Amino acid sequence: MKYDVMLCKIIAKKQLTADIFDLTVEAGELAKAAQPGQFAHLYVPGKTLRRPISICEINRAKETLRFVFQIRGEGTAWIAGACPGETLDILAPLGNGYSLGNTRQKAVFVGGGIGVPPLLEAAKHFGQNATVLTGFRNEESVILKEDFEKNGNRVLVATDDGSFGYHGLVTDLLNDLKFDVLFACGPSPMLKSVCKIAAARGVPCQISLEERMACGVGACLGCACRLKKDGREFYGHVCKDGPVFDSETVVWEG
Amino acid sequence: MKYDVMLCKIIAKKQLTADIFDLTVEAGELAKAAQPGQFAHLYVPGKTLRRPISICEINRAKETLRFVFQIRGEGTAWIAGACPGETLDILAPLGNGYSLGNTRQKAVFVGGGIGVPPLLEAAKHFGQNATVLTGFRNEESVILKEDFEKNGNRVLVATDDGSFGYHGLVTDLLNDLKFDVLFACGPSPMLKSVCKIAAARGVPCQISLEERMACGVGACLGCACRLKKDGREFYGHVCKDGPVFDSETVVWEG
Amino acid sequence: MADLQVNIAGVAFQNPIIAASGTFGFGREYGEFYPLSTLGGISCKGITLAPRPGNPPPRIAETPGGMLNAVGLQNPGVEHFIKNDLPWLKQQGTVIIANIAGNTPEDYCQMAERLSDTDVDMIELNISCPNVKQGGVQFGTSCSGVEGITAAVRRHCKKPLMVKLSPNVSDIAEIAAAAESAGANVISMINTLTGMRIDINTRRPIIRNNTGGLSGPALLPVAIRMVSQVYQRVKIPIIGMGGISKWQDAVEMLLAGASALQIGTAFFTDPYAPVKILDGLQEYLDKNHIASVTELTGEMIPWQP
Amino acid sequence: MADLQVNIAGVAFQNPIIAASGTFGFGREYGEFYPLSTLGGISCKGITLAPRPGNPPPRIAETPGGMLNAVGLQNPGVEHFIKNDLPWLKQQGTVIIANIAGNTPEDYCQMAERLSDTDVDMIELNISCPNVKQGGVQFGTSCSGVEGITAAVRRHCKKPLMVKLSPNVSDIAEIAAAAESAGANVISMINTLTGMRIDINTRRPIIRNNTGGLSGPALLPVAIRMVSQVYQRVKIPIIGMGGISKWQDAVEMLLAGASALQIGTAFFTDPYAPVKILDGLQEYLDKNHIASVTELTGEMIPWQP
Ligand SMILES: Cc1cc2nc3c(=O)[nH]c(=O)nc-3n(C[C@H](O)[C@H](O)[C@H](O)COP(=O)(O)OP(=O)(O)OC[C@H]3O[C@@H](n4cnc5c(N)ncnc54)[C@H](O)[C@@H]3O)c2cc1C
Ligand SMILES: Cc1cc2nc3c(=O)[nH]c(=O)nc-3n(C[C@H](O)[C@H](O)[C@H](O)COP(=O)(O)OP(=O)(O)OC[C@H]3O[C@@H](n4cnc5c(N)ncnc54)[C@H](O)[C@@H]3O)c2cc1C
Ligand SMILES: Cc1cc2nc3c(=O)[nH]c(=O)nc-3n(C[C@H](O)[C@H](O)[C@H](O)COP(=O)(O)O)c2cc1C
Ligand SMILES: Cc1cc2nc3c(=O)[nH]c(=O)nc-3n(C[C@H](O)[C@H](O)[C@H](O)COP(=O)(O)O)c2cc1C
Ligand code: FES
Ligand code: FES
Repeated sequence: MKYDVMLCKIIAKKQLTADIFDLTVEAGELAKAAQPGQFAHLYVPGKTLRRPISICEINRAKETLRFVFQIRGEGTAWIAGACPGETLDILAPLGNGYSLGNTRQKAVFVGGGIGVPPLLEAAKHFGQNATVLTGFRNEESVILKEDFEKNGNRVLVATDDGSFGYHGLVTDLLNDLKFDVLFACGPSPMLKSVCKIAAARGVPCQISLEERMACGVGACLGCACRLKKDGREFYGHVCKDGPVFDSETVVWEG
Repeated sequence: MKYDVMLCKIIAKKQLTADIFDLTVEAGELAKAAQPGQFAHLYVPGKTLRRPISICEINRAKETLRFVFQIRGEGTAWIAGACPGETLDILAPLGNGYSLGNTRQKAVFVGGGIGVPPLLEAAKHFGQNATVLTGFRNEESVILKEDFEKNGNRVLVATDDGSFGYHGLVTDLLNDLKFDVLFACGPSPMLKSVCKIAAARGVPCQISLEERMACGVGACLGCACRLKKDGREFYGHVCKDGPVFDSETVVWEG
Repeated sequence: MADLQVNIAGVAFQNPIIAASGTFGFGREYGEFYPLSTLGGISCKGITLAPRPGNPPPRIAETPGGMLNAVGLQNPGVEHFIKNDLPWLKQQGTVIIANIAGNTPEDYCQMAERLSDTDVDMIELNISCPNVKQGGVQFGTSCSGVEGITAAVRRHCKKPLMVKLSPNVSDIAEIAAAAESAGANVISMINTLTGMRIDINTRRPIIRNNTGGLSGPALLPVAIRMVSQVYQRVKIPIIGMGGISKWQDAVEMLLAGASALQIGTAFFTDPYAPVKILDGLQEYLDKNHIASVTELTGEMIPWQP
Repeated sequence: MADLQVNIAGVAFQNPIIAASGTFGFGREYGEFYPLSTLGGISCKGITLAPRPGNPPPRIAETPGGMLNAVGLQNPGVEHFIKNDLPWLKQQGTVIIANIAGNTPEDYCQMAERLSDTDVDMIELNISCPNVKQGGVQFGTSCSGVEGITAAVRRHCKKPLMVKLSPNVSDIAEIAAAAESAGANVISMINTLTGMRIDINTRRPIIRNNTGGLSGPALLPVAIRMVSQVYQRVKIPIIGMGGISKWQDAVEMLLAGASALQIGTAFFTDPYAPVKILDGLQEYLDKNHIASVTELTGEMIPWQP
């Protein structure tokens, strides 16, 4: 099995902030097949399109998947309203996740806002070798700090208003660090700046992208993103070629 | 208030047969304004059109309304899945119900299948003066017998296969009865035959009709039904002019 | 608080939310929920010269995200409207638009003339009804048809003249341009898209007329596209409709190029839809520091190729 | 058990459920869920003479009951298809339809000729893509356009030729008749209806191409109506599509006049949609003692006026 559809029972649910929710589901084979950085495509009753949500944590032994997501519209609001005991119709695991490589290397993870959850499972594998830099609007929106720490990761937090941790951009925190490899997920401006820093320092960097999706499996060519390879530019697809890409292959617009 | 929209809490739910459900909701002012034979228009999430369901029982003191309905498609299936404690978005009370007139007259109520529930509230007012004839496919689909009996009504049941009560058409049961007034609700062939009998006996007869509806209040002219008055035929509207009509005003097709 | 007033062809609407023709009757039924002055205006049920019985039932079918109707212009005729409905409507404190349909151009002209002597604020030329045998959409699917009837009615009409377009065409901008050049003051769009549903048990079309007009949310993206096309083509204002059910849809339709909006099918799902849309619109404008709803019209920023 | 086989223009399909072009790629992705022999056939992603990069993102937007897409015919070109995809596809035990699009009539003819020498079972002429600047729908919205290109391709095509119609027209029956008279063996319909959504925060169309094609359940009543109209006009078989997501929709489309069906957007909502539709169809036929699915085609009983 590469991926499949399954009705997954919700076994735990938590509200992390005003609009961010945390769900754990029983996912059987899907959980066993899942890799860090992959995503799931969640059915929402009455909606034509599924909603892509990154896999935040994988428990192969218990065969569970964890999702942390923000309410952005009707789809995510419906998912947030689902309760333990109910089932979600999930298509997973999809896409290519992070290539962890040698987990004894010094890794830095950079996450912005709702871009933080997709990093958790990957960072877990690096344990104490990982420094996790997370950026949020303010103290109220800080999430998953303890979760990363439980993995042995070192966590630094930046907030836009200085109400928690460093006052400023999360990417500023990269300045004082030494690392062999970078992993990032978050808003485009943040990713762009992470890629620039990685290029400047000659460090390999993997970033996770978002795009509007239909099929989620690579059939419809809906989720195009501009990529380059061997100097040639073309449209790849976030759901099949990504969502995680080597920073060098991504072409930024504008 | 003539009618209004209200979020009504479900306070009781029962399954009566394989596909018939019984819901009671708190309906405040709507319950106080309701008359026997009127209907409610129920919102179903994701559906453009509401679902018309007759009011089966009215409790003015407790301000509740009772609905008994059959699963016929996605809309009624959704309503059947709603649970006590949840709310339904209800537009009610709508249309013109039964004109009871003098409740000391001998009344006969004729109901077929899911046409039986709309008669319950009206029959209640006639107590022992009412004989209720109900027809069903078989024993398994017999509903509301005890409910009518609790009102003091005499109940005779007919089934198509003879598995309960009289073996044959419910309208056959009219032959041996004497009555001053007739009330009926059920499938068209049954109603047609009731009207014929009423005309032959010269007894006033009121019947409840169904038609596909949009607004439910008389604005869209969607729920047309052929009527006659003073020898002139025209399209009236089930939601506003009915759902209960004097049998003489109804024009049958074919 | 942002200003919700709009002025269209010299007619002042207290807000841009107008009831769409045929979904709101002559206002009495929905007047039970809220004062009709809540609305910017009411486009009355389509009227014809003589009373019309309408089509046999069923007239309604549900579809995914929408519905079909084939009411067939059941109405009591223009004289009955003027005598029995208009006086009451004019007391409700909202703009009254008469929606007219006919079998022949002469019918339209005669009605426009008759209504010009009354209190109606505006006349909406319904040349897009897909549910009648004669007239209706047959005038509305060719440029020459639209131009001919608009010009003819224009000569008999002393009120601001709105022409209502059908989406059942290849190039709606062309049709709108024809209406504009023939003297229309306003375009209203879109009427329903012809559709069909079949009962798989009886094998009969659910609608007795076989086909009906599709309305409701399903139609929204088509309506938005067409309003945007027409906005780029004509100078006269557009009243946009087709599937608006939430304030977000209303904002979208305004950005696409509408100066005001009509809502129809949304009443059936929720009679309070206009109230909720107005509240949402007001909040959106205030939050974004937009002083007047008129500042939204046509402010979509198209992507350059 | 009822027989689900259909034969269309001499091509035998083991069942009437075909994957719609552009929603199923070249089959590999959905082949992970079930053997592709589950399907009656596959209409492959639209191909062009030279590879095409497609449109910039976003290419997808959701709409009530449906979605918009403007993929813009991203594809690796006809030669790549023949070399890398066709051999694998032909081993999957299902009918393979090549869907072709071009900038010029010559493009179409050249591709038809090239594909005539391959193993494809059928060629589908896509003259209804609304998302490309040149070609596509421009050939599909006038009778003369459709007639011209169909006749030209017919001369170069040794395979059964299917012409795919656009719903963005006033009179689709006329267009279908033009295709038939020019030598089409099959009509497939409908392609997407042009629509637009606007992001009310950025004021940008959600789709980078500004407009996109509407597909999904919202489209169903329009597709049913159009198939019924075309069935009454032409003698060649129709492959019906547009919003089919349940077996009930499939039955409806067959009754309206389709001999086989394509499903597209339904894959996105539920990859197992074809399996469920086939199961439902089988059960419906068995329950109603209908020996063959072919007995449903066009068996709608229209109401007489
Ligand atoms: C690979 C991937 C992984 C993601 N992981 C997460 C995650 O872990 N946690 C989380 O909170 N969010 C995540 N997102 C974003 C999430 O998919 C959107 O927030 C969600 O689809 C919004 O749906 P809605 O119905 O609430 O919003 P609406 O705006 O109503 O959605 C309308 C349509 O737009 C699409 N859409 C809207 N925003 C986005 C977006 N940012 N990306 C893709 N499609 C969008 C929806 O899927 C839907 O089709 C991810 C997106 C992608 C592509
Ligand atoms: C005045 C009135 C009172 C009614 N009272 C009752 C009642 O007390 N108990 C009960 O079980 N049923 C009653 N019905 C029938 C009930 O409205 C339908 O069974 C229901 O609308 C079916 O909805 P659905 O989504 O399950 O079926 P679907 O077939 O999926 O519905 C599709 C569309 O058709 C409409 N529709 C389908 N069947 C009918 C019908 N028979 N009448 C009107 N519209 C229909 C639906 O409302 C919807 O718009 C009544 C109908 C009317 C008009
Ligand atoms: C039941 C019904 C009746 C209608 N009658 C008329 C009419 O008489 N005249 C007219 O111009 N449009 C009529 N329409 C079309 C609507 O005014 C409107 O153009 C269409 O429904 C699209 O808007 P909506 O999606 O908001 O309903 C009718 C629509 C419905 C649903
Ligand atoms: C993402 C996407 C891509 C499509 N690409 C093509 C294409 O390349 N060629 C074509 O003829 N039709 C294309 N179509 C149209 C479909 O084949 C089909 O006609 C349409 O989607 C309606 O059917 P549906 O509602 O079942 O999806 C595409 C549709 C979608 C949604
Ligand atoms: S969503 Fe279909 S290719 Fe990515
Ligand atoms: S449903 Fe609108 S008039 Fe009866």
